[in-house]
Amino acid sequence: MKSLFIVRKSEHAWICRQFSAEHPLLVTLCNKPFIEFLLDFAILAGADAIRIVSDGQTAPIEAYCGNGSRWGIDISYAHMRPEDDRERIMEKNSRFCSEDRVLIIEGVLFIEHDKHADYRSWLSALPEGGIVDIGSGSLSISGEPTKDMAVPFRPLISIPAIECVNDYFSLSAATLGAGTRYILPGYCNEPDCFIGRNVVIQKGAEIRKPVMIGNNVQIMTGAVIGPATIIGSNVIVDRESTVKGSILLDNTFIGEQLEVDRKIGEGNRLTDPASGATLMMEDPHLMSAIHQPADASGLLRQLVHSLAATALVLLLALPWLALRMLPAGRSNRNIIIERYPLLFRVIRGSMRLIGSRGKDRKNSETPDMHIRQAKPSVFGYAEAEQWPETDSDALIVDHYYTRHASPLKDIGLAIKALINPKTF
Amino acid sequence: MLTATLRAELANIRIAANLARSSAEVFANTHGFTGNIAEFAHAFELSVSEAFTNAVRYGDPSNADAVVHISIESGPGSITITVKDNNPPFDPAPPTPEIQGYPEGGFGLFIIGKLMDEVKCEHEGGGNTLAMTKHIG
Amino acid sequence: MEFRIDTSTGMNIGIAVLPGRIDAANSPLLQQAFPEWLKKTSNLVFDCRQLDLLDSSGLGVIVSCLRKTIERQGDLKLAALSNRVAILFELTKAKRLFSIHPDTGAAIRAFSSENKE
Amino acid sequence: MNIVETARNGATVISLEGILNAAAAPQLKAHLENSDPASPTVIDLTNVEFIDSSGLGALVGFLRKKKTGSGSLKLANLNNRVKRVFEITQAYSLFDVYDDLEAAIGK
Repeated sequence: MKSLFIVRKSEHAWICRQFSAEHPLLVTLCNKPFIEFLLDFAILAGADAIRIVSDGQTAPIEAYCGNGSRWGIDISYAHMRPEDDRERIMEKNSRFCSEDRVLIIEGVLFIEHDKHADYRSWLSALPEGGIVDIGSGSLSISGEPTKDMAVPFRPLISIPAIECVNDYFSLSAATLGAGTRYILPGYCNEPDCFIGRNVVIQKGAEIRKPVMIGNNVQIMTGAVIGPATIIGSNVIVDRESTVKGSILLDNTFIGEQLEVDRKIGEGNRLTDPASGATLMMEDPHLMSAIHQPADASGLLRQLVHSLAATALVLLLALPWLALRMLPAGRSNRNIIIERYPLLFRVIRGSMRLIGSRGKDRKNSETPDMHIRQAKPSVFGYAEAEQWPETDSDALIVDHYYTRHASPLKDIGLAIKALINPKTF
Repeated sequence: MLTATLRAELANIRIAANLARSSAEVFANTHGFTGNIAEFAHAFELSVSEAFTNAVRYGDPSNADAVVHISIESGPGSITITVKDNNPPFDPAPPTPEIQGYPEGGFGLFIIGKLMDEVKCEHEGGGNTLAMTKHIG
Repeated sequence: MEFRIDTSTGMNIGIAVLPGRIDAANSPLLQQAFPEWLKKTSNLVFDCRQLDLLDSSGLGVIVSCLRKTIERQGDLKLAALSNRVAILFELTKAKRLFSIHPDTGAAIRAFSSENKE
Repeated sequence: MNIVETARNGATVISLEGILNAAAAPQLKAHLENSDPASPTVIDLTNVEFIDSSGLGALVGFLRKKKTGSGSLKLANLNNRVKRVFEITQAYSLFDVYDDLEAAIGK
């Protein structure tokens, strides 16, 4: 059997507004992207090839699911127009759909299934046509039944609608509660307790089942997690905070001594699923505005950098030329000679002498405006401080100085950089 | 570093694009790239094709000696392909083309921006330099 | 910040209507005004129907107002919290400190019924 | 770039083969100029090795001409590389894309 997933942008619009995931089908339900639940069901139903058809971007799903080899099936992707109906979509994908039974999953819906049930024989005996239609989505089958026998039993299947954030919330909670029915991520040493990799639970913290915790999570002293709580990856729950009956999606920080009860957290946004109200948590440790140095200090800093660079240009003009002439000299070139041409840019003002080396510039998504706006520089702060050269350490030092930059500090660092034996 | 200088004419777009693709393939194969190599190479093939097309299209048609310089530079974790022409400066940040209006062009830089991790555009010495970088790992 | 005294229940109940946002910029104003109000009465209601944005400094001031009223054997009740502000009170456990009412009328009635007991 | 045009079931089938870039776009444009704007047309992209924005521009221009001439244009058999360009530019929202030539031509 084959399966066709029809994904319409308009039906998922509210999910995109609510969650920051790259694609609505990648929003996690119980720490597992939504699409995986649909894939699991289609596979249990006997599908060996799945095509995802959308009137929007498919690249994010493709990046996640690939060609389906992870599940041992074939996944392909196709596009449609927003106005296409099911018949038109079948026609456009007729090579995929022809001569076979096709299970069609359309719209936003979750299929409550059981990984132990036999959907295969049930579905192969079902007549052609719709199985369930719940408004926000539907399940149907095309092609003649492959066998005529009566179904020995009707496996457990029910399809709750997902039309608002509260539906999503209660569905997540129900899925966690019925953990043994689904394939869920994480180590499962005991029922109702799923814990991922690299999870730190500090002394005095308490975990109450049922609970699911993702990867790279820190739970600080005195924090209480659960019951009925789902925590995504890269989450910190700071000391003496309580999180119960809640969902914390990836990259969430919960500050000290807070009580999160029946909420959805994502980043610094907290949503109350019952009312739909949201609150931005602007924690003083993470989110407070960073003091912007005044313009006068910026000019002064520019002057410091330009003067120092001019001095270096004059000082090093001869050795640089000498080394350029002699090929033999190239092997033992040192940092300052290598970067000599860059000094002119400092004088022109398009670079700084000391600053962030900008190794992280490729990641333009960084929320730190100051790092992004900082000018590139000839020497990194880490180099000036003779910090160990590992990339991640150097990055931290660079971040620190970009934030705490001042003319006085620059002078100090310029001197440090110049007396650094590695420079010369 | 590998450099090539090609006459700025339509027939050379393919040559430049092929050069970019094969270089990216070799780079990916030799630097432990774990993703889809064909896709990685296609990104460069397409980007260089777009960049070269721009260089030809916005060049002076009366100048038969106009050339485009291509240089390919690879580091341990990244490969950069630079396309340099002698044309008047262009706007490095064009507006995103509105597909519903059926535009027939203007997608070049937009596509490059989508495919590359880093795009650097400079006007120096009476020409445009477009440096396109992808990182691996 | 508007402040008035309500005597409809035979008690002097001070009602203050809080502005749309209380943050680090204007929370000192509330802190300065509050002792004046407290001289007139120690039974107070903060009407929060306009209040949409409250940060931790604003919350701190409201909690300190409560502490001052309790020192004078009075009470500070909150009325008409928006969903968003209610979440903040719940999150910080400040909800447990205050008696919270759906509107100012209910808060005033609560004062008089407490008085009878 | 090879362009082969055949008539099947009252539809015009244009099969493209090879590289569809700025060098080939004028040839394709000129060919499409001469086609009847009112007749249903299917462009078969099976053998397109490479397409860039110039090639896509030629297709979009043809589509616009079809829309004004109330004819239909369908695309068939997009391979992964072509699909990728359509995805980046969101050109998929303009075209009717079929995975099978026969289905695109219709019975």
